[in-house]
Amino acid sequence: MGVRVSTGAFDPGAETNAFLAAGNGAGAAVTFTGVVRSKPDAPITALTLECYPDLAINQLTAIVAAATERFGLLAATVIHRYGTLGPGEPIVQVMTLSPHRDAAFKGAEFLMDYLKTDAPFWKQETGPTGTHWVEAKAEDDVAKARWE
Amino acid sequence: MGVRVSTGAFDPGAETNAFLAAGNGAGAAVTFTGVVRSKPDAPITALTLECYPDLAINQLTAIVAAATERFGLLAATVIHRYGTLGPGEPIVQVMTLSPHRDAAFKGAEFLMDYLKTDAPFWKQETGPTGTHWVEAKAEDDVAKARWE
Amino acid sequence: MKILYFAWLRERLNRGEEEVSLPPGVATVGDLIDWLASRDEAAELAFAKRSLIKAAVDAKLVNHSAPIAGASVVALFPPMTGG
Amino acid sequence: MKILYFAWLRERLNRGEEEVSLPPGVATVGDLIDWLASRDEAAELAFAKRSLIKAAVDAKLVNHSAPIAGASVVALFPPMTGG
Repeated sequence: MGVRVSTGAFDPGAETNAFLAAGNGAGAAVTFTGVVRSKPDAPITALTLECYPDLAINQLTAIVAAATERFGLLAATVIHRYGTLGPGEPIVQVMTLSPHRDAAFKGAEFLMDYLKTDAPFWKQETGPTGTHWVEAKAEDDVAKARWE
Repeated sequence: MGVRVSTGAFDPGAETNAFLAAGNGAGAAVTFTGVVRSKPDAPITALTLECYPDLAINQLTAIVAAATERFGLLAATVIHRYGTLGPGEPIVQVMTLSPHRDAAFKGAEFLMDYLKTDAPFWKQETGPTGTHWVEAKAEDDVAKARWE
Repeated sequence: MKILYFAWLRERLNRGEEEVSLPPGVATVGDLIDWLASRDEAAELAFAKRSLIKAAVDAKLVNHSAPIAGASVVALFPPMTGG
Repeated sequence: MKILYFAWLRERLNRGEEEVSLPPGVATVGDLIDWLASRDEAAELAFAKRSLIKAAVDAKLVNHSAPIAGASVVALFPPMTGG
């Protein structure tokens, strides 16, 4: 179980391999990686994430503990970057390990759904027309609510 | 979109990184990795997978096409090993890429559920008490049925 | 026509493949299984639970009612346990 | 007491943090927001939609009715958009 919040870049594949190496004996691992998206119709030149690290660590630790208990995970890790990132750069990675695939999938979805609404990061997109704060999405509240 | 069936080992993290690199511009990637499980109460010394490669390629290609269309995936890849593997070795990896996390998760789960019952691999476990064929699980049929 | 066997079906029949010349009246996968099972006691035993036998004709998954006329390869095997 | 501001709340208030001495009667997060909003027009505008203001007391997420007596750090911010 681990939580990392940092301005430094991370290597998604290396993180998955390290996570798998620590979990010898488990059957199913799920990795979710979120990268800076750039749509042809709405190109993004940069994504800046603001963070309140003390609260982020507390919130992510609580979310990881909740997922671990609820789905009987053998391990769960959340890595979240902040600072300014370019298109295609990894922002967030969630990894879960379980004897069975269903729990690994559900655990990773749960982590992502909670993280979207409950972890203190704020996204600001920069494109050709300027910079704006990304608004919180109602669908993210809906996604979280299905676990309650 | 890709399907690979091989006796050669694969590197889970390197595969994820290659998959991510090809998908620049997408937001959400899910990787599922299945590894040879060894439980303390039922240790496995080896897992041997038998395969019918011609049919495996056809079936996996059809499953990947179905997932891609159904969930609007931007990319999906299945890698499946056969031959004899040791505990902790990766057997299977499924990767999906989508603009949104929900489709990436659902696509990966769909691929795994279909692959479990519809791809021509047969598992044989070797432990301290000998070698036996793994029986098909009713729960795998149930998992597949939820998509129908 | 070439017949392939996999997993415990291969073991119980003690062969991974064989060439067969079909007798008249063997039109479907089901007919083929009936005929193969009739050849000796080991085969009768191996094919005893018909519902456990899955089939592919020329590397396409089919059910027991599928025709086999003109097929090059028919594969017979137990339920799949991949992933 | 130290107050932290994040994202557009920080921008609209034109500060990331400040030290405040609370007047009597400011007991909860909600009271604090009311008092901060009353100090000038920019603050009144920034805090206009109370339901958009989230809070943490000493790095624990709380709601507006939470007490702030004895807290070292209160953080105020818009809805979170991580992940």
